[in-house]
Amino acid sequence: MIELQLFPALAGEVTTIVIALVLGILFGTRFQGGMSKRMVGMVFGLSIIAAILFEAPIFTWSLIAGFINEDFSISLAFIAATVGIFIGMLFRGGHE
Amino acid sequence: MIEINLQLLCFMAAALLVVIGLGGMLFLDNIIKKIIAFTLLSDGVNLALVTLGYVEGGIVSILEPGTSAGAFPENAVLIFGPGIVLTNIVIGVSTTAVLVAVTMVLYRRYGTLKASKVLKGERK
Amino acid sequence: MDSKGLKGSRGIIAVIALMIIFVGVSTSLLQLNGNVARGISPEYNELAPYEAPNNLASWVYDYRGFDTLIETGVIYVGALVSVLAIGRGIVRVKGVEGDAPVAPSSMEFNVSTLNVILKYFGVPVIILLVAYALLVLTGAATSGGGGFQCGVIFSSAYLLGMIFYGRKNPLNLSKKFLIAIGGVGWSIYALLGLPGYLTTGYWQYNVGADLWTSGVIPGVDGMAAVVPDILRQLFGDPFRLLLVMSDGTYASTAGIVPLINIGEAFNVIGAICLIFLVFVYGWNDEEEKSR
Amino acid sequence: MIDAFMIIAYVMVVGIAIGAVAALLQKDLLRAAFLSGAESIALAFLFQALLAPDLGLTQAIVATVLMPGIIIIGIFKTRRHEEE
Repeated sequence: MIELQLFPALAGEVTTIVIALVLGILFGTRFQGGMSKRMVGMVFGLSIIAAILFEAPIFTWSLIAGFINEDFSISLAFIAATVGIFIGMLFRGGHE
Repeated sequence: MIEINLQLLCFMAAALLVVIGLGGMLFLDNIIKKIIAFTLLSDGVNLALVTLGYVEGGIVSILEPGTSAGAFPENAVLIFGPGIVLTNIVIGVSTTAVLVAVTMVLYRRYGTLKASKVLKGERK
Repeated sequence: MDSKGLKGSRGIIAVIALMIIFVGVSTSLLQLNGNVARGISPEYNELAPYEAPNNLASWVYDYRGFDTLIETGVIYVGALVSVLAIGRGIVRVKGVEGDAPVAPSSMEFNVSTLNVILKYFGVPVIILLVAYALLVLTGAATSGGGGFQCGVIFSSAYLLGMIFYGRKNPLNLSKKFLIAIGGVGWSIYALLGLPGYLTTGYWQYNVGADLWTSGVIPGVDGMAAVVPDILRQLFGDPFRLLLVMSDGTYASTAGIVPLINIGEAFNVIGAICLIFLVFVYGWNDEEEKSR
Repeated sequence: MIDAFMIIAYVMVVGIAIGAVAALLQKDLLRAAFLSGAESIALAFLFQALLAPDLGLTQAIVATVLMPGIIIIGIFKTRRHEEE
């Protein structure tokens, strides 16, 4: 049986999340136009649903990669990318 | 009677696509339709290349957790075809874009999409 | 050939010729059915997963790294030729001097006829598509995906925004940004070959997999790590993976393959988005300033 | 015995053939572009069935958005219907 592991945090899993966040900020600065707070909340909720749908990359079995259970996983890179896009929009001043 | 498996079927589909595309490129007059026929032909070639690597009862060539690493090399599909097709699909987009751009310029100059009129060289 | 010329006997001849071609092509393809020798493929399949679990990624970017670098140049040539063909005001060709240069009529999609729901749900869809592209990019070495796919998804998001909102595209990519991102991607991809060349003499040798962390591949005696220990302790193993298989746990590292994927994605984004920008808006500096 | 998977594959191959021929026989070029996209979706399914999921992903997106997009922009800038 495969055991879920939390530590040691493998570098390969954190790296994908960081890369998604950085690239999200890069492309988020390109978005123009304002978004209301309700819209931001809706997009964030949709992104969590989508992250459950797409699942984590399949190679690891740790919580950092998003495996909560053996049959249930969230792709944290997707959520990190969405958060990065919102941060990038804040840089541009598009958040109203 | 040959038993038809997936590989045989896909080879037939590839041959069909190649021939349809070739016929469209040769016998149709409209330039946009020639471009569509060109994409069909390249689709057929892609399909033939991917079908070459198919292994009956094989597995996807991604190592998944929980499987056996020892059985992977024998069962995984041949990867050389898909590797080339992956670049071919994306490059196909840009070649199609070039063809459409040239078509727009030809239309500005000759006012028609008919290849027969363009070849005669009648200005608008 | 005119399509009216195909009526009658010439049409029958054409159909017969196509059928002969079909028989020839299909018989030559059907001979390949089940007869392809696996050849060297099992060898690759045995070694490739320890580099990156996705076999395709390690084949395209590691074994064929230099070829793929040259092939991506084709995308750039496509973008360049599109720009030259549509915005012909830039380069004057001598033979076509008599023509007025093609005036790029900017195409504005009619926004007011769009459905209201479609118009307000466009922004979330575009944001989620961009996030999905980044997911595909980061998961490239370990599951399906890669730089090509990321670029294609991103440019489809750009086209979607262009169709929904016209000039008020929420994903506002200017010409300068596109050219810059394409150049950055190209140089990332090309310059990642340099460390491998300096240490081993082969361009685009996968430094990270072999020299940075040696001895991670079980059964294969790695050579001594060239990189000093201080660097490794500072940066760690950024792309080290743990493969949990049914017959044990292996460590593998993708090396520079994920970085090459990022460069490739930038490359494709720059080229294909540039093509769409030129197709829809033309190539005019005055329009760019007024934006 | 023919299983359900092979039946779907047959349907997809027939769909490819019909879509390709119908796309080339249309008078309306816009419809031809959409039909060629539909043909490529069936092709993406075949890629998936041939154990190449990466290609299926790429082909699906290229076929649904990018290829028809380029051709439709070309049609908007030239003319929609085929002239006689």
